[in-house]
Amino acid sequence: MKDRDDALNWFMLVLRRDLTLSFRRSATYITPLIFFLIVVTFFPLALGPSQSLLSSMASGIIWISALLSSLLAVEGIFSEDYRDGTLDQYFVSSEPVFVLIFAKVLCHWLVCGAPIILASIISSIFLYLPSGALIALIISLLLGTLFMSLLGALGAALSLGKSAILSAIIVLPFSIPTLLMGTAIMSAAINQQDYSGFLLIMGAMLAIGIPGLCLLTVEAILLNYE
Amino acid sequence: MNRIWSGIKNWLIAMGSPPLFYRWATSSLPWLAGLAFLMFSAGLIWGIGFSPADYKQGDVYRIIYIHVPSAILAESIYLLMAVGGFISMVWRAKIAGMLINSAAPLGAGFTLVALVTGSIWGKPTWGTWWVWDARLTSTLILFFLYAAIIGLHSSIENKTKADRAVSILAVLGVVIVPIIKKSVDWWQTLHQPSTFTLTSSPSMAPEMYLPLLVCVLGFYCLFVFMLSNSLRGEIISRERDKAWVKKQFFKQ
Amino acid sequence: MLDSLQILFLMDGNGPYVWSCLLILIIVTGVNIIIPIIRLNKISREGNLEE
Amino acid sequence: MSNILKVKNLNCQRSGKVVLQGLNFEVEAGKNVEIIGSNGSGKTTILRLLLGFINDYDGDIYWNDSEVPSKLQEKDIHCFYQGHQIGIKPLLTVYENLKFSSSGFNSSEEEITSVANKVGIKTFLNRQSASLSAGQKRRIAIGRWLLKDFNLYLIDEPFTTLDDEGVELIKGVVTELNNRGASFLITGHRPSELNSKKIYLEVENER
Repeated sequence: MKDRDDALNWFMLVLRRDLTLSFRRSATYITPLIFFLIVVTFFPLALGPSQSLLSSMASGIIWISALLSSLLAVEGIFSEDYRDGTLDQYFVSSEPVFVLIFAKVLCHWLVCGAPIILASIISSIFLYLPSGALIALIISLLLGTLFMSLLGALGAALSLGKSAILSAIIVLPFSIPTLLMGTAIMSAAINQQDYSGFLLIMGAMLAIGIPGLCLLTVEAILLNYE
Repeated sequence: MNRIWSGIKNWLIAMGSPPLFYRWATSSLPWLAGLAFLMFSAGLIWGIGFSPADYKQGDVYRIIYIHVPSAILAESIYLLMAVGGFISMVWRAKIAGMLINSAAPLGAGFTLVALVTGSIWGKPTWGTWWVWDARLTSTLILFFLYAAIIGLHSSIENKTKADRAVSILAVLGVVIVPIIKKSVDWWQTLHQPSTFTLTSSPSMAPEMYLPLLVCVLGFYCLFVFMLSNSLRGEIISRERDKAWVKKQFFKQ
Repeated sequence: MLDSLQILFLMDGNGPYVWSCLLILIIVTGVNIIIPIIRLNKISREGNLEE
Repeated sequence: MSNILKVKNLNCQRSGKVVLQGLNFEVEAGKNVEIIGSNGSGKTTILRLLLGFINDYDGDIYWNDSEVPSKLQEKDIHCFYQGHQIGIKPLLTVYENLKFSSSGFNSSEEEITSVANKVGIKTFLNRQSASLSAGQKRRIAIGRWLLKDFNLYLIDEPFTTLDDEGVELIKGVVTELNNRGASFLITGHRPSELNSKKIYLEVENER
């Protein structure tokens, strides 16, 4: 039987290679940050700078911008590997491919999730978010961006080589539960209620999402091979 | 009189060719550094250390000696990049493209300083870190314009093509910046402006105004030094396999 | 001499704000000065591409 | 002689065009097989078919002398595949391209430098691969063959963009790996000097 450390070996290989590659290309983690801040700046420009109005809508605005920028960041996750043949190596190795896909998504989440959370802290200043909600924002966004990366990877695999906007349309409807959970957590935190229930639901969604979505992504990639 | 004028013209044309600029920059870098440090620290020490405290805001207004010069510099760097963009589009001068690529991070840095010092200034005076005041908002938008230029340049492999694309954006930007400022001011009045704006401080007493002038001059000298420093690096990294680089830089 | 420095530093409570602004200015300009120098050293160490 | 791979009357159609018709060949352990054909004669299809990327074909593929046809992944065969695109990341250095590959991940630094020396790219080890020529990038790919022992190497047109010196290098590497018991299945446009069984594919319209 294949020894288990082989799968772990491959997992670390994909993770470390993608991390080095992403840090070489500084654009990968700065673009979501700037996109997030621009979207957040548009709201006060459009709705007026009044503090009370902005702080009442702050959590919604931040969550929607976080979803959109993490989706935008995940567009080209497979396109480069598909083009230069490294994606074939995943299938040649007799390791379960969805583990390697999860390694790629995890690396992408580490590289793009952190700037998005930094940007959400900055925008909580811009939008006068009530101070109690900042920790809840960070925790819910940590889970939310991971789920969005998984979902976005599936969209990217389905629209490999096709237009990028297609993957957004495919994936956005599926991110509604995450959005609702996230904003529920935020409103509970703002009214000083206990939001651990919602966190558990989000955790459950992730527990199903990680294996499920990765398996579906593998199927979606295989489509491009026949 | 025209002898001086032709002297300046020749110097400008000489600056157009990278090797000559590189030699001029390398030789004059220490002088520029010394001048920049002198002016910069003189202005700041005078402004922060010795100028009298503002009767309303007390000492916190001293942040003006950092915030206003960097905001002014951020806008003039953008203007300089637009001039570089125009030159690079019309005369295809390589040095102009390099100028934009080395000035953009500096401009972004000064805009960032202006933003952060503006928000720090807001904390003691109005209690919140950020105020959607007209000047701060247009500085924030200017920061996004800088990010656009840096992002576009780093996304294109072929550097000469990247220069041309970025000069288009720079020339377009300089037209947009005044429009943005006007529309943000109009946006400010539309929404019943908060009772104060950041830097329309009342007519400043001369002993407050003079240090500010020195600070602005100091910042400009600092910028000239930083620009020639980063433009030098840009030239070497771009013309790395040219003969003159081997002779002058690698000293082979 | 010492207490005038004390006053300068404290600035009746607003000192930290002013000095943090100065700190940010020095950090950002310092980074913008050092990056080209590092880049130049890297290139001179790598030598030209021929060999 | 045990066959690591046996293919019996393989037929495959891709988007209406008959690509392979009645193909039979075996690959013995430690021996090489070369499939020669012009563009579109189905060379790459054969490799992708063996790897299980393509499943709608008729005919049988037997691995390791087993009587029952099966997929490559089900058999305990260490297989190395190198397609048209050799998967060199321009942003990574030469060393990282060797290290982060299916064969080089858990090999030590000395092994990687000695392999790099053998294929002649030792001087570029910590330079970014973007600044290398196509031939030098091919040498990185050849270096990857040596980093770990595989039973079967499936290489798609290894000789493109290689000068004579590169061809000599491949001959040396292949013979060395043959001695270690590895076998090669190589595709190409023209027969090469490798000691290998040559199989010629005709393009469908020439028949």
